[in-house]
Amino acid sequence: MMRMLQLLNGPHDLGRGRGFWSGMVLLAAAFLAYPTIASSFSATNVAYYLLNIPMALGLSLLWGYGGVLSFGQVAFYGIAGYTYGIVAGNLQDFAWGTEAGVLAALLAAGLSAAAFGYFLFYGRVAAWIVPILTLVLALLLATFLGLTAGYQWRVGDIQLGGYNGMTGIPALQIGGLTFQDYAFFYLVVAIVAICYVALRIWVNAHRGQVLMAIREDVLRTELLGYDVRLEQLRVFVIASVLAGVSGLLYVQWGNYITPSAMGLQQAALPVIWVAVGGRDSLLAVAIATFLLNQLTYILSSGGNQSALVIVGALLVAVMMFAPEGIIAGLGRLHWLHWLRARRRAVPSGPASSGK
Amino acid sequence: MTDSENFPASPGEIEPAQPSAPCSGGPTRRGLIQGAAGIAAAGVVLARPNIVRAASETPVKVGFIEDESGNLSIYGIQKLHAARLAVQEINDGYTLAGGPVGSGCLGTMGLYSPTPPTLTSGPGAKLNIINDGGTPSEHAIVTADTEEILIPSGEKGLLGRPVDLVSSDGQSNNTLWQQLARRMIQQDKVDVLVAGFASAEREAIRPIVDQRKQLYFYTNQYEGGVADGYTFCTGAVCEQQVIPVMQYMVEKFGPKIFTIAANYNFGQLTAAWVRSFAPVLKAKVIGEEFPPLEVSEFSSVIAKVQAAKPDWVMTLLVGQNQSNYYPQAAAAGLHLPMASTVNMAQGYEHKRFTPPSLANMHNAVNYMQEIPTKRNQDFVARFYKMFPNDPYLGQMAQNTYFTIHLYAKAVRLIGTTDQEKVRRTLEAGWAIEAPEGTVFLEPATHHASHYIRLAATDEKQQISFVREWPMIEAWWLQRLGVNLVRHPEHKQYTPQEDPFFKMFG
Amino acid sequence: MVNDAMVNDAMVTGGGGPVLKAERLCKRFGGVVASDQIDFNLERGEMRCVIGPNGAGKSTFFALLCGILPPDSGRVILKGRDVTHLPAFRRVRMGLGLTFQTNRAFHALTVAENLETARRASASASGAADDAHFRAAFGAFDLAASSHLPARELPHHQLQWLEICMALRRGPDVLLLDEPTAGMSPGETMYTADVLKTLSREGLALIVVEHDVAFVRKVAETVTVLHQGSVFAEGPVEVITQREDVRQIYLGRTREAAA
Amino acid sequence: MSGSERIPLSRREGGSKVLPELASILYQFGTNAAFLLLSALGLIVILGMMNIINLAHGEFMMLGAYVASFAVHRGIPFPLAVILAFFATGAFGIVLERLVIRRFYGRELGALVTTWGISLILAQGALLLFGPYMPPIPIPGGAVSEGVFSFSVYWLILIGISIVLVVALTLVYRATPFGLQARATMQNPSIARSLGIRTGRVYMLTFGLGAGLAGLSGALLAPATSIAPFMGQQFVAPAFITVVVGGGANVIAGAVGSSTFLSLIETPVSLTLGTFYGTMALLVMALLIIRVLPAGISSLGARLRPAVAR
Repeated sequence: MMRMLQLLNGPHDLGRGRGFWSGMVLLAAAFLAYPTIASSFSATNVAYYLLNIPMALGLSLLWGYGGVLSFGQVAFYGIAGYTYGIVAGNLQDFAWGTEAGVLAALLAAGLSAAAFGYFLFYGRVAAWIVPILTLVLALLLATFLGLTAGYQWRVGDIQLGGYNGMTGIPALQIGGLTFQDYAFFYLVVAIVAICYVALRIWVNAHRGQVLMAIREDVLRTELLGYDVRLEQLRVFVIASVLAGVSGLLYVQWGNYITPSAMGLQQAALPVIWVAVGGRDSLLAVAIATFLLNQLTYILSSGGNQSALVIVGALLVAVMMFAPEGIIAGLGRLHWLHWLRARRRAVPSGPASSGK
Repeated sequence: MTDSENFPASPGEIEPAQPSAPCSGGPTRRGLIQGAAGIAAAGVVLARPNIVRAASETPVKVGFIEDESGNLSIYGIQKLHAARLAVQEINDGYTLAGGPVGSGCLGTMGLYSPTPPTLTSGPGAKLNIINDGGTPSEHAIVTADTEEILIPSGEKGLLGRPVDLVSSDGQSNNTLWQQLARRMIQQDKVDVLVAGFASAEREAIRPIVDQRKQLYFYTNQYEGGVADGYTFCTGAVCEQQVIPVMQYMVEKFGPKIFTIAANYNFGQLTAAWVRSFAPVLKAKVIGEEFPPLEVSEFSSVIAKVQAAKPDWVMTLLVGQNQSNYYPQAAAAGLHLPMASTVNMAQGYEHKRFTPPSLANMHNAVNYMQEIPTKRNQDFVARFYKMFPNDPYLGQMAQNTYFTIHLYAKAVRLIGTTDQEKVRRTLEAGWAIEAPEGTVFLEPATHHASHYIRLAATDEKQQISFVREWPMIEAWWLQRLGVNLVRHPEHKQYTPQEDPFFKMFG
Repeated sequence: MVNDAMVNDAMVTGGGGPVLKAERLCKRFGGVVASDQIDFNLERGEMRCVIGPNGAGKSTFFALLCGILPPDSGRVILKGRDVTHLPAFRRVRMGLGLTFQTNRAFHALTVAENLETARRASASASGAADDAHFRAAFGAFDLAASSHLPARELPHHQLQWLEICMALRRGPDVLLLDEPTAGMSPGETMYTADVLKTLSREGLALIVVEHDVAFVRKVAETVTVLHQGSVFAEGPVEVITQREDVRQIYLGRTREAAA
Repeated sequence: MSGSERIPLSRREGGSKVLPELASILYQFGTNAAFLLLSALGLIVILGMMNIINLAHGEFMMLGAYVASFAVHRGIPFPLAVILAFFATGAFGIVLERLVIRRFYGRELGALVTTWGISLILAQGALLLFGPYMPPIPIPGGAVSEGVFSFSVYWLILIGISIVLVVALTLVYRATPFGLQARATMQNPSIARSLGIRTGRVYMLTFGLGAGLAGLSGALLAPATSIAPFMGQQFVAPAFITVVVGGGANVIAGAVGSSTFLSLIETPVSLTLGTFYGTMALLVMALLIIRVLPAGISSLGARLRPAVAR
């Protein structure tokens, strides 16, 4: 337990120490208290800004910590969403039907990622081919699902629905509780918190170090005796299951999914959130995902057509001037003092005494 | 804000409004609706006399979502502008002629008849697939002959309140559509929602509409089949467009049909209509091609058409990429007669494409700005006075325009914006004098009958209307036994659920 | 896991003979022959230097031994087992340790984390005896004090030392070092040589690919000279460094490069 | 300029039925290959010479089409408009390279993400500036017929143009001083720099050439497509598939090979099973090639700088 807490407080993300974690607890409390002052509409909207965070965290793990860029995380988002729709839709009249849907969706996302990742990583393709191929996978899936308009495309009682998408996807039910409105909001907050804490422990634990070792130097890591292919496949599957979690939450939110959830523009968004936040900081990515989702919604619901231009410009500017990300950059500024103070406390010797 | 000078006579003082001329110029269905106008059918329709109240601060909110940017914006902006025009006219004190057609008949029928009532036939009538077209026959309706369709409503605004158009841009993004629909319903608390271009957008927001019991109008032409108690579809559907155009094409060019349809819901379903009704018209579909929406290079499709040697081609192509088919086919020397239900009336391809890409194209439309009637020319003039730089005024824009007027009429009649009551009022069955002609809203199916015209292009892509059907019902849902008044449901039927279509695969 | 178990068996059974052996290794890139029929034997506890002018094929040979490149023909035998078709990480797990010419410790990780990463590379744990090499080097290089610093903050020579320690962390039987003293001051170079010699005396087999003749003289007993992809000469260090033909290819090339 | 006249290719009445069928298949094969090649050309130059994966490639093609549409509707003849599109897009590419791209040499993934951002800006920006569509360009040339089939003269010309472009590119890189400098820079930038080659300038011109070629292709394909802000998207997938399958040490030969190969797959599948399966075959084939022929990919990958991770 203490070890877990130590890892949680580990160095491979922004923020450490008592002050930081008190802040995080306050933030969580603020989210928990939010529905008491907000309408169910606002809560649902905020839930939407939050529900993409697991996918973004997964991409941060994959790209920021592991050095493998994927443009196709939305493919696994979609796979999970569709699988849940099919399984939960067919079983919704049975006890544990929607839970079976959740399980099936996460399994589908994980297994498909494992199969696809096997080709990518065991084929040892060049680094730049991974994003292109994952993008092709997403577009292929979107195209395929777009063609399932016909009546023959049904699984049990559920119609895949082609471009119009799959409608009437049931909300998650546990016992007598249906996760809608406020209950759904709490579900999302809880899942986001769990994902963040778990991933923060993970990146500070041994596997996380190996991941960063691979990002720094694939060959060096391999020549320490690590099977880099396996490590990359593992993190790809984790990231894809996290994308699946977001996909699951998304279909609960809208009771609906279409192939465009895997389209070209949707595929761009996770990369933008992660890059703008700062890809090697989970916290920065989570904050950026929340803020950028909100920004996009505010811009576009105000009838502003330049949302895409603004988001695109933001991405280019970040890549040019702050490649480590805006929020991570700001965060590091703030923590710099603290770090320096800490370093002074460490006995400094070897640098000078080495001969 | 436009000036009101371009409108017919300004209404002097505001009088206590009558239910604006119920049935004035409305239809009379022989044997069914005679004199119905006078009968205030109880309970439902005229429960409260209409009273003009003191001007209230709170406006009547018309929620409106369309794609003003992204791929579909060439349609969305037309629709937005038409909605603005309608709201402007309502606020200036005007309304379209029309009223409840059968307060004593259809609405009541909907409530009490075991079988769905229709406008053309009473209970138990036979499936009447095609109106003969041309002149109104014994069985056709008597349409209004008035050309002055914009008449004073007796008040500025609606129930003494101004009408506000709350509009948002869906940006062709389904998730944003859902967010916006929720915002309109839960936060803005709109009194009515008018929204949706692509079927995917409609299907994205319909669950939200149903959950919140929101009165919702979908004004687009579409593949048909939506049977939803809270949704009214005022655009034309397959049976109103596909069969008339097929009938004309088979008579004029021959029985061998080649279908090229976009490989998605609309294309697949419409192609099923073509395939299934060809035998009824003694024709045959000799080839079908379903290019995906992403495809923009059509040489193999063109080669297949050439090899099959059809008499004419049914093109059900959708979107930017697929519109490339026309110039490519023309360049490849494929000059077969073409029929469609999607082109020209919405995306004004006949104006955008260089001739002769779209020469010899035929489409059964319920509206195009070229319709040469006086009532339409007046409408077009009003529209371009307000939006002088707009490129086209199309079918969906007209549907949006009369739909908002229709809603206002129903509210004025029932005297409240209470959505449940307005919905019940609309289920009385309404006629409205739209720019296209008289349109009937059918209670049982929540769909509209339309005045259908066959538009054909010449070598220079000029439009002429070569045949017309003054009233075609949306009869397919009736055939399936849908009666939303008695049995509200919330689904979309597909042709596969109809045994008739199953015969043709 | 199954593979690891098999590997362990191989380690047990593979006593006797040379610890690392290359047989007729060939590798060509397009028209260039980088390795030409190289035969090579390394005994347990031996310290071998591989020298040669630029372009002699030292790096290719190194890459063939550790499995970064697959050979066109020939075999690599590690502790009696044919590892020619095993990927690099499996050879490492069998007891091969190595460092690179350019420094490649993980700069974002701390010294402790670097070593931890190296230690936990696979489930097959190493014996306590092997751990002795690491502890000896770790002590000699005095890295304990900087455990909590990120590697990027270490001075250059300490980074080199850290890498050697990482390579030793899992207790390899053979250590391959590619120019371990590149960029070090003469004092640092000699200190490194001393430490390596100590390790060799304690039973570790070492191959050092080097340039620096002073360093080679100090550490090596046997020297292998590569030239144009093949073994040009091999023998005791005093003999080889005196041979005229060796000096010629070496110095000749050096003069060329300097020109 | 009118597409209505039909010139019979063969005067034989009721001649063999095989010849027109064959001509039709060849024509489709040619148009498919030309489409793939034109889509990929600019991308391939930039990727092959600079290791920059340009995701704004489709939008460069859109720019070319826009320039051509502007020009044609101001009375400039179409061939001149195409050349104008080449130079205008090329100039835009050079500006972009100076302002943005040059910061990303050696950071492939950074360039990938940045060019994606640029593509969003260009597409939506074009929508905001010029509205949802541009006036179309009429397809030049008429049609020739053979049996029941007739073929667009313009597409026949396009097939010819793509061959000419490939030959011209090869000549530029084999036989001009710029080509020599470019190849030297591509192989080893630091040595090239030490030999006095201004590698920055070479990169700038290469990016300009790639952008210009994209614009040229966009303008050439403009008459056959509708000219709209998001038109670039339709070229992205085919272009990247062509590039990924192409690979090989010689980028131009790779592109020619892969576009030929892919259209060999696509054409028969489209003809027998339908356009949908043609497109699917293209995508599946690309995935299979990548897995089954790791040599193709690795030879492509080996030329990239060893920075595997970033």
